[in-house]
Amino acid sequence: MTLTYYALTGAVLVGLGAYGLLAVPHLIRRIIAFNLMGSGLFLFFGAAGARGGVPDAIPQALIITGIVVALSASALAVGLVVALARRSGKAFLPDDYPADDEDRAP
Amino acid sequence: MTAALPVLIVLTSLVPACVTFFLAQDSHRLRNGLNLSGAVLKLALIVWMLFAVAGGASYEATLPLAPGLVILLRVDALALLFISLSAALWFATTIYAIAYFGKKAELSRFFGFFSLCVAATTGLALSGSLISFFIFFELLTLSTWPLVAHKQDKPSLAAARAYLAYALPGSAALLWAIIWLESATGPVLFTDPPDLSVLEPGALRAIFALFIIGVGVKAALVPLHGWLPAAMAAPAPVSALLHAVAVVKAGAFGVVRVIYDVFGAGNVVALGVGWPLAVLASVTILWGSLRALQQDEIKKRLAYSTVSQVSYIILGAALASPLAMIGGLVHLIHQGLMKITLFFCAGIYDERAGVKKITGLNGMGRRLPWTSVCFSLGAMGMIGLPPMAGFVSKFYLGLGGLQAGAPWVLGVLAASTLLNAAYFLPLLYRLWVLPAPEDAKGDERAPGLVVPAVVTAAASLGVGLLAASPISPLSWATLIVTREYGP
Amino acid sequence: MSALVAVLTLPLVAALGVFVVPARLRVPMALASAAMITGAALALCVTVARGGPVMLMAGGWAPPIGIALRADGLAAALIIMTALVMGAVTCAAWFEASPARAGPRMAFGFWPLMLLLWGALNAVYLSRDLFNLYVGLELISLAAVALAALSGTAQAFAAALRYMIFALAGSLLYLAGVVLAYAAHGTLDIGLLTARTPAQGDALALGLMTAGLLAKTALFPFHVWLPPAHASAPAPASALLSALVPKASFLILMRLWFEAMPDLATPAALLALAVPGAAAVLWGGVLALVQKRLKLIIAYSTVAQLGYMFLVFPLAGGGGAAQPWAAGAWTGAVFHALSHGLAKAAMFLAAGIYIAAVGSDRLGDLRGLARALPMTGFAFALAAITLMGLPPSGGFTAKYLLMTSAFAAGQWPWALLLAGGGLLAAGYFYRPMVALFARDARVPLLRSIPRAWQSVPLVLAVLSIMLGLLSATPFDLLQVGRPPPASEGL
Amino acid sequence: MTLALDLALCVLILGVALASVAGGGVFRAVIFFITYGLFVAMAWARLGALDVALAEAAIGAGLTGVLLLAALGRLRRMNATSPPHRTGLHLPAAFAGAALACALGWAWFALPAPSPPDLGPVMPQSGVGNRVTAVLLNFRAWDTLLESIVLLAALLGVWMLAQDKDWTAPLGPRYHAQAGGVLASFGRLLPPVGLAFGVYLVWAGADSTGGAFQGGTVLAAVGLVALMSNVMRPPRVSQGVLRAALVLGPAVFLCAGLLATASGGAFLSLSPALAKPVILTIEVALTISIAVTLALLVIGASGDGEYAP
Repeated sequence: MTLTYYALTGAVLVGLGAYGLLAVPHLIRRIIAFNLMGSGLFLFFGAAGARGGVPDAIPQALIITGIVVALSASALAVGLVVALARRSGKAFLPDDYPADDEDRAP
Repeated sequence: MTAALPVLIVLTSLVPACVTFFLAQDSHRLRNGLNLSGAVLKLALIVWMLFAVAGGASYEATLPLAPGLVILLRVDALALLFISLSAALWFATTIYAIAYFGKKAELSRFFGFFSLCVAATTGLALSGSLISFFIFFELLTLSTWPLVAHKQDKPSLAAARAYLAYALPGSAALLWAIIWLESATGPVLFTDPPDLSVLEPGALRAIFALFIIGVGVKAALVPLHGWLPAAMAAPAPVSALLHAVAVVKAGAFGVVRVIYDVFGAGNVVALGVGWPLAVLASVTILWGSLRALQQDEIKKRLAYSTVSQVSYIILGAALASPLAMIGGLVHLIHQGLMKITLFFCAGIYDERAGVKKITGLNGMGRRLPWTSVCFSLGAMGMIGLPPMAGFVSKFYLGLGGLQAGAPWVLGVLAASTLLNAAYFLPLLYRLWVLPAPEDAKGDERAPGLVVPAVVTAAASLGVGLLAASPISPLSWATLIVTREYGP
Repeated sequence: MSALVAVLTLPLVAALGVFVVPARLRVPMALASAAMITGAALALCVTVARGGPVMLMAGGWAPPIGIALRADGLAAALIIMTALVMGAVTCAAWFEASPARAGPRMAFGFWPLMLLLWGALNAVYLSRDLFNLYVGLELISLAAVALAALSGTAQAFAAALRYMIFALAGSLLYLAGVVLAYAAHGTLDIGLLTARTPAQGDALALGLMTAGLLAKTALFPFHVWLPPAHASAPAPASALLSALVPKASFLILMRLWFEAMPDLATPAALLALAVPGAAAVLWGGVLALVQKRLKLIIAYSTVAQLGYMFLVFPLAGGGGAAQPWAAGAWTGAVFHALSHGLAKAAMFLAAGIYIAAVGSDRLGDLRGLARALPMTGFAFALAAITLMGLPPSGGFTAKYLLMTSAFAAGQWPWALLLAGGGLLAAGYFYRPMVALFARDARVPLLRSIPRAWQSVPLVLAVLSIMLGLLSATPFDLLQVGRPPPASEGL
Repeated sequence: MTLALDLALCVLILGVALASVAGGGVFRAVIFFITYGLFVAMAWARLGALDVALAEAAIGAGLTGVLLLAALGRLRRMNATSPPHRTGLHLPAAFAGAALACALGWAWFALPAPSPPDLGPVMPQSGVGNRVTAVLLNFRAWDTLLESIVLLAALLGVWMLAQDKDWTAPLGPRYHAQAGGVLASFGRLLPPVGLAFGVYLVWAGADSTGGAFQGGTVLAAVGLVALMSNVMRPPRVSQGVLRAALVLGPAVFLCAGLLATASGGAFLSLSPALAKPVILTIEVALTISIAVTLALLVIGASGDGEYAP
């Protein structure tokens, strides 16, 4: 029963994170949402790995790897948000890419 | 050797093409030498092969790409007929083009694509399977485009765009037809007609229609002919190439292949698709002539004349009777010789006398006598005056029509002859009868331009006069029909 | 040292190397390692072609405890294509990412990013472990996002962020499927999953993994991130992003649907994969028609061209896998991936030369450039021929194989799509060609372009044509270790 | 009783998660997220996964939280505008999220009985006693090697976001700690303690809870405090030693793997006799690289300090 709680919590976190990643405009919040989605998924995975009585070590190792990968991705994303804000003064994505802007190509 | 020879014949133009692209613009001698020696070598190889094939030899080379996708080069009599024409005319056109362009810019590009075009045509003629025919057909499309656009002015670019706009959907239709057919019958080899009974007659008719659309674009079959008159914006050697050496000929040749080597004449008759094609060809013949009548630019008039004349070949193939087929095949050669003469002359009038419109031809006969004689010979051939080459073709076509039980063909031929006369005779009248205007100028001091015209004019006269001799195109066409399609 | 280990580790070793060494050694080291990796890739291809698939158990542990790596014909073909593209990009970047031209930042960072991407791609091509594939995909995504942001403009940052959001969402969806697969079957190995006892949640797992990978492959309607990201990156980076990166996630899709869980490939599911592909061909083509910048045209063309690859699913998957035409469709789709990779990289590198020459890639500014830079114009034209699927090119071989299979399978609408897509491609590449070959006033070049640089895209474009002329060898290579259900045919 | 505790923990987790996605204010969202990380670490402890709990607390909550806070600080200093309006994606996004949650929930109940691979028989050959460490550094070492390179790729990506003019500047913002202030004293006190704790985590990881990633994170935190309190100068990209420290871990890892190949074994294989010393060597090298990488990831690209007060 305990495992089910955590698994379902994980499932809800994944849904919540997915919603945030898609719909929240502020980019820092989107990064938070991505982390929620990831850690919810890991929680689900951990609960599934603990079903056999003895916790399965492989999911745990994979989750640690996953946490580090998520941190790497978050760090790059945060860096991009700061860089975008420095260049454009905005902490959100302009709605549409100007397909034919006046800027010369790089 | 039997495998190497067809490849070698393609390489005689492919290698000069590839090398020419990388030559500097001002290395004229190297470029000209390369192209001319390629053309001579090709002619020599073909003559050798003519004798060998007449003696019963056969040549074959294959390059497998993927299952079902095999480039197969094979020499048969029909292929030889076509490549002899294109090789001979390539030689003449190369001499003409060297003189025509002189030392203008972008010649490496021009001659590169020009030779590539001929290589594609040669490959197409030698193709022994449908898919290799298609591959060379596309290569021809692509290598022709830069030639049409060569001048890079507005009309040329528009013409080039029109050319692609017609040719690419045509190719798509052709590929569609090929794959549809081959998915049911397996790869189609021209030596070994496929078993069509695996497909419904309805599907077969649709496939036939797609084939005709595909090759009909190049053959300028009405209503797919729009690109050809527009392409007269290109320089005269390109027109020669389009109208006589390669492009429309490739289309007509394709129709012949499709009818005789893919479907088989019997199936075409049985499916009832022969006579609609014959009617379409007849409509094209008449429509082209009527439109030619309305043009006052020389090259445009000639272009519409091509639309009309090429359909003689298609008419001959579509009627599917032996005599009609002889007429059609021999017209492949005859029309090529006559039309290239006319375009050479039109180019000379333009280059040497600055004349583009037919009104400018007044009194030209005395100022440019050699050119005007050649032009007149070509025009009379087109009209079909005996004993010119055009007469021979029309004679066989008429007989073939009767043989196929389609006497209305005689009417079409008669009407077309009248129309031909109506749009060519006024030109001859202007050349020889009307007086020249006061300020007329122009000369013929350009042997590189005039000699090729004289040679092709003489040839078009010769093939008519000597039609009965054993080495004439007529004899060869008869050989093809009796050997490969005869009962 | 076996070729497989070399292909796997050399790019990573080289990436660490160029990261550490002083500036003057960086480019020589990158060039030397590119040559060595290409040699190793070639050796691997020869080994696979001669002796069949090569297996490696990383750490000596067999699945389900360890990770298996396997080089079959498909992996070998993608590895050699990647090596060719990377080699060309290395040569182009030698000119384009030089400190004098691109500044010290790019001269430092481009090389390790490129090599990391190379290593990650090879790792993904070879891996048989679903979680290991996830780590590899993340490495690809991070390197690719960094490459997309490299030019440092606000547009590039915005485009890279949008790319990143799709990539992250895609990774997590994929990972969710992996989690479900492991939870149900206790293994992550593709080979062991083939022999699993089917479970209720398998369809969901496969669906989640597929959805994630589609977002990463930029299949319509997940394509919106691709054109801005590919168009705003520096040209050598665009070449990598467009030619190589989507192929990695597509390869995993093929592994999942043909190898791990072929039993779940119902006709409806396969159709659901191909229909967005068809929409991508049409929509990407239409949008490419209206762009005014060369790089955007090329990028939208990528959206369209990626769509063709998905025709493999209805033509070679599921119950149809045992049919005679499946082999043709399967090989045709991979051929398309290969020839698109070569041709698209050639195009972006050509675009990079134009931008270096005139400082812009707007079609209006490119008029008449073919005269000043004829080799580049020729390369662009050859690459366009491949992408239009005209003979004799790799693109044509792919199109022929796919069309033949479509007819043989009685699914002729796909053949119609292939024909129509080719015409659209002709349409959208016609405009840049006309601009390049226009006879306008001579454009003054900002800088002269060395002939060696000009020849780089030409070599790639010629390779994409040669792939069609010499397609028998790659065709045979691709048959090595092809998934069993599909090998009944031909 | 324990059931109620678990239920309460789950409710708390969901509550702070919801608050961090939908609550007001981005700063508060980050604080909620850090809290969330701590709760989740507790959940991991409840699930018996202590290694994961430690990793989640150190990396998931701690380091990610610091990263986000630092980013918010920079955004505030450059007066970046927040989004003017809400995007129109809410309904479809909510639908997609709900569908995803329901699908996973359903999948949980549809899972067949677990069939994990049995690590028992192979553990003696792994060279370490902690199963998680055995999986990370021996059975699935290829994953971990790639992962250490992922970290490097992220740092490289962050560095490349600098503007060209700032490229040679020191990395990250300038910190001005008051001499004799709390931070400065903290900065002198913490490093020795933290260093000891970090080294212990790595050492212990072989046989009980801990490991290179957890230890590296602690060391990174130490480094960050030292930077903020001006005990250490911010480094520059051009420093060769710094770059060497960054690649040390992956390089040692790769060398070990290639040496195994050269001596006739499989790539990355370890003979049982040598497994423990080799794993420890790799772990030490990885810890150094991870610590430096994580600290540098938080401080950001060069020139990020130009807006610092």
